[in-house]
Amino acid sequence: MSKHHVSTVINGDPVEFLCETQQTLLNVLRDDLHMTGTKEGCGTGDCGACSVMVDGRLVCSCLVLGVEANGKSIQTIEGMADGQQLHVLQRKFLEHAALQCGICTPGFLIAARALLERNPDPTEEQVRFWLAGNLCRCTGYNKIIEAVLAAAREMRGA
Amino acid sequence: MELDKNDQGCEMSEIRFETPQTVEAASALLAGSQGLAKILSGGTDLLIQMRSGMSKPEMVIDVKGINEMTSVKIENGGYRFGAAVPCMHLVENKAFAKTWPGVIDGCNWVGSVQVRGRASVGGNVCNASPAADTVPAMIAAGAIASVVGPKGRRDIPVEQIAAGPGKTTLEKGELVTSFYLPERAPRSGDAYIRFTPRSEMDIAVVGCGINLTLDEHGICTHARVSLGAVAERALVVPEAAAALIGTPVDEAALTKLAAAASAAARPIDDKRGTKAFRIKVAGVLARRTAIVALNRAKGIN
Amino acid sequence: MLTQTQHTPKEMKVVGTSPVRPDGVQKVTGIAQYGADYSLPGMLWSQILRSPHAHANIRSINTAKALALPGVKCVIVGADLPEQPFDYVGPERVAVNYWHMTRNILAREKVLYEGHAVAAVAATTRAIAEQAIKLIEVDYEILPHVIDVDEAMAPDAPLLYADMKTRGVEPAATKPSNVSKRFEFRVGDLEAGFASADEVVEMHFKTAPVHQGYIEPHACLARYGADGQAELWSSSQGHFVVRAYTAKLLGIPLSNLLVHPAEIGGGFGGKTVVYVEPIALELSRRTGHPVKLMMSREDVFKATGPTSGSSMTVKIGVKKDGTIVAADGLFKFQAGAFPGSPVMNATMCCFAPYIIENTRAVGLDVVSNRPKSAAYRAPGSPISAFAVESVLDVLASKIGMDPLKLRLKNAVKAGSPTSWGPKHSHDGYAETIQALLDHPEYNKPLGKNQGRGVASGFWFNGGGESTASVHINEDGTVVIATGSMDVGGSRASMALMAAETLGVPYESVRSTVADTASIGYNHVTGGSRVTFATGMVVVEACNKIIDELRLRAALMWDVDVTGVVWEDGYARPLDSSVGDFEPLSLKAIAAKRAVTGGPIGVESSINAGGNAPGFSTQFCDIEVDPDTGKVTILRFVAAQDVGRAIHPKYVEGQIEGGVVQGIGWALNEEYIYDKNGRLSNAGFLDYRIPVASDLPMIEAVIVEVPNPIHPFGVKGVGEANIVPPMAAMANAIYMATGCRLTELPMSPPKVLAAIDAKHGG
Amino acid sequence: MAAETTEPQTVRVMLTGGFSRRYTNGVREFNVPAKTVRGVLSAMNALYPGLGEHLEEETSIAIDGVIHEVVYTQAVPPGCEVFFIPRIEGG
Repeated sequence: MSKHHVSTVINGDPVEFLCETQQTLLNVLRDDLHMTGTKEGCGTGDCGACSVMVDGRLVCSCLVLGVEANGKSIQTIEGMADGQQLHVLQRKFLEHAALQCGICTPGFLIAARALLERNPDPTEEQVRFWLAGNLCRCTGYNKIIEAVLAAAREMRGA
Repeated sequence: MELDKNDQGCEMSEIRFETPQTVEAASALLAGSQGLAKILSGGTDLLIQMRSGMSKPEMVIDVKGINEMTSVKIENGGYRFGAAVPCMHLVENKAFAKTWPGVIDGCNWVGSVQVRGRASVGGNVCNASPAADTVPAMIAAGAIASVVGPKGRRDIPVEQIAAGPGKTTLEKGELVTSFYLPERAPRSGDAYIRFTPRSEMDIAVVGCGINLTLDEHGICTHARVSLGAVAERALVVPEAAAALIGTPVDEAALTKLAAAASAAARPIDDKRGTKAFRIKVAGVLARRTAIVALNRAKGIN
Repeated sequence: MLTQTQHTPKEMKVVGTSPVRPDGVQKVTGIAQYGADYSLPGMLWSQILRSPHAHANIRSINTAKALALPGVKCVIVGADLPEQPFDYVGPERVAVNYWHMTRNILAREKVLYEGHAVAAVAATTRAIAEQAIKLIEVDYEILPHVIDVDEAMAPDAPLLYADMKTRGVEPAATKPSNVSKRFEFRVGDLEAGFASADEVVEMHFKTAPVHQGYIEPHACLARYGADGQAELWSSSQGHFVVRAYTAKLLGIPLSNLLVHPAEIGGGFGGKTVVYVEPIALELSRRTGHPVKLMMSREDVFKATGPTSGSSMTVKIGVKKDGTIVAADGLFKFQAGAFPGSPVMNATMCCFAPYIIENTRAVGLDVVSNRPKSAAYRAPGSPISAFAVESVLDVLASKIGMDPLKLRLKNAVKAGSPTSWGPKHSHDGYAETIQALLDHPEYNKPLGKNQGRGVASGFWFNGGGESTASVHINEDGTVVIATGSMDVGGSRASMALMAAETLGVPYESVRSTVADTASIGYNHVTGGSRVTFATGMVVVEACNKIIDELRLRAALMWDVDVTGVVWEDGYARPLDSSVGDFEPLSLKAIAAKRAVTGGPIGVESSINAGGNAPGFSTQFCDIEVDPDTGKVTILRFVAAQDVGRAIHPKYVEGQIEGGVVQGIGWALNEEYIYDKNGRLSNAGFLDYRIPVASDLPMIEAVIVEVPNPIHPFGVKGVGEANIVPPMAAMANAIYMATGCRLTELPMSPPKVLAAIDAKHGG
Repeated sequence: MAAETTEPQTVRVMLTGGFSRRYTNGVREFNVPAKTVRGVLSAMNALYPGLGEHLEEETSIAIDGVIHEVVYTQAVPPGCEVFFIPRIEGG
């Protein structure tokens, strides 16, 4: 079957791939581009494990078609650290023990960064509601919320 | 959503993907399609239906390249916004959010932040779920949908689009391109409240949208009340509106409103709530929604 | 916080600190590889065809059309796996019957629940595999089905197994039924006990089955070579157990199967069994290609273990002074489609926190047309505790006693009797109650529609088989390896205990999880056993290596080994009589390893005993919306005796996570079946686990009453915390509304109905 | 087990109701001479041939209340209570 030729930019690098119409961006990232840092927890947009940024907008990559990525700029967990320099959120997640199994962590980090870019000084309630689309079954969320608030403080230089 | 009885082969046959640049081109593609053709705006319902096999389109039409469908603009003092505008764009449009806070309430309850970054009011309306969060607010606001089809363009009130779960009144080749919200009268306020077991990430068990206008004495001169998830599609409830009009939206009016809302509800038992629960909560929410709308009309927040 | 440990904290240099976990950076950068993240060249994709029916005979399966589809390499059905003998083997709580297990993995004569696997395909692409399963034609003879546990016990109930006779009843059962097994534990004289009571309360309860809800669906990659050597990359709570089950089910010698521990995306008990591994490996054996098999979220809900739903009756009698004099419980648990619910644990845990002279606990293991239950965090205990802790709350109000004080009055301590026989050998429960009585918020007044509830819970914790190795690298740094999957930071706690024992910094110890060919057997990461049992063997291995290091130092100094001691990471002379030697660091000794005998390393294995139980006592403040029945949690405080917190932040994390799972269980989580026995909420949208915005910060209170048998006093932390929340919430809802809810989940429609019934309308 | 050749002191062995109904016709208490778990199992097996296997496979033991896995070399102090209970598996 003939496939769509898609030209996109992922974590700043130009990337081209072929995909069928029904292939999701998540499938393309994981199966074809071998970028497995983006996780699949449900495939229906209910868990947030597959969160990525598309043209600066936080989305579930399981609810985006691969072909829609054409001409777009995509950011995934693989592009979050600057070389060996972890993003503040990544560091705070480690310091606060904000992950247990870690499967939800890439999605939480991408979503939390999107929040702090819009709102550098969120309240605990704002963090909880922004992250409501990211499920974590291990932590009860305490330490994730603490880590995000701590990262916000550090990024504000507060 | 017609369930395709004959599974064999359809997965393997390729699905056409089109990106028309005008509403007329999109309509022509819909009109010319042999099998099922689906409009893709946010895709937050369509992709799930395709994954589950509930929807097997032979063509997917991505309308996000069409300016009318993705823009928000002022038109004769009112707002016109594209059917494919993501909910988050409206939420982040401060002027719009200030004018139509109830519509924004609805947008803010659609899925998660991730889902709202894609999901559109047009998709929410045309997916025709009885529980769609933006619909009662849009109905209460008196939103008019602009529909383009083979016979040209027509305007219809939002409440006339859904026919029942997953079914619309749109004809072959028609698509909703934009919505118009009329100029706001002074001392007007709207609100949408829904009930869900969780605080987020849920489908409305009951939803209520109310839009009202007060005169300079604080008497309600205009009201529209809409209920979601209590019937096969979102309801307009004139009796509930009548309970408010001519009153200062006081306790007596709110009690009448609640009774009228509960009386209008004709829900079913399903996995998300019981009939009895929905009927009672419809009244409870109507009362709570009216109070928020009233405060917004009075400029109290 | 109470702390009474055999080491005073200042003796500890690294144990009790919370450093960054060794595997942390990989997990925040997306590098860590979970079950679905592995691929191999030439890999095939697999898909499973699942039953649309709750109960049906399989007349025939025609795979011809699927096999004819280009790209399809293989299709297997149940009969393509080796038949297994019908025999219950192993301890009765988890008696494994491979005849059942192979049929749960791929159905044979019958399908027993919607989602039951019927056939599996291997194809060159995911899309072709998905298409191929639709081409498999199965001829079903649909049978009447039964979902509810009480209905499954009705005389006219459809039978899942025509020949199943209840085990554990006397006289032996003559007629077949859906009741697989009966358990009973009793002590004393019930009648006399109840006769001596001033207040007796008997209540009936029902709980819904709930899923472990791990975010990572089951997934594996399998490779079977022409030489019979096979490899699995699999996400599980125990790769040795995956090896054991898979090898047995496929008839492979253990030495031919190497299982790599993929990172695990949550398990909570649900990943102690196999579903996909034998299928993927059999497909690989038949095709000669690596095969990848991943479940969808819908598959996870429909075909993997939730824990049991239940129907329970509990009767307890107390004296006016609060003394519990008798307790009787009947616990009927859904096993799912195959025998093996955790009801035995439920009967043993339910009265365990209390000194009661006269008790009886009867458990029934009942099959019905739903997925086979699997272990879930303190399996069984939270279910029976919901009933017992609710009844105690009613009794406390009847005699006008504070519910914590009632529990304190009857709390077990070392030497107290148990309902199953031996005496308790540890304190710790009373300390958790006292921690809450001392909590500043416990006596704070509440507002309108608000309530406060308390409850306690017991879990045995675990010991068992573990292996660890320790190697001193050439530069004097340390590598430790265990075979215990790291589900929540155990690499860090193992490194902490090793560093403390060796007297070296945490940073100089590399802590790893080794595959089944690189380390000795480790039992699953479950039962709250790893920090206790695997920690114990890590310490033992470190002590052995210290002896070896002393030996090497003695050789370097040319003195007798008795003259060498190990202190703070250095070999030192015992005293001046030995000689005047500069202390030798690991680095210095490692530098001389060759001339002193070669590489320095040891492996230790144990079957750890002396595990001590975990107790948790919790209180929550909630507010009920009287018009909608919605419950909002205002505060949740959870005290747990962990013995000793090795990595306090991960200990807190276990408590916080367990409580929140309990909150989901209490308020919203349930399986909703339609009239055809099909699950109608098989996804995270309608199977409602708590989201961040539903919750306040959970307050974990770590209580430390050390276990003297563990070198650092560890008891365990993973499970006891999920036992109390359901009853604590029900008790709080009662205080807020005056309505006693006896069915889980306590969802808004149920709460509102109760409120309306109370107010007549 | 050279230790077993010298006459050891006795320990009190207890079974749960379930095990005693299944394997010992309801008898729940025994006094047997043993210094280790191996000795206990041998003594019980001598009383009820085959019982040793069942106990090894199905139980954990509480020695004066402290729960242990069944391990032959585990010492049983003179006069202690050795209680065979069903083995637990967690999540």
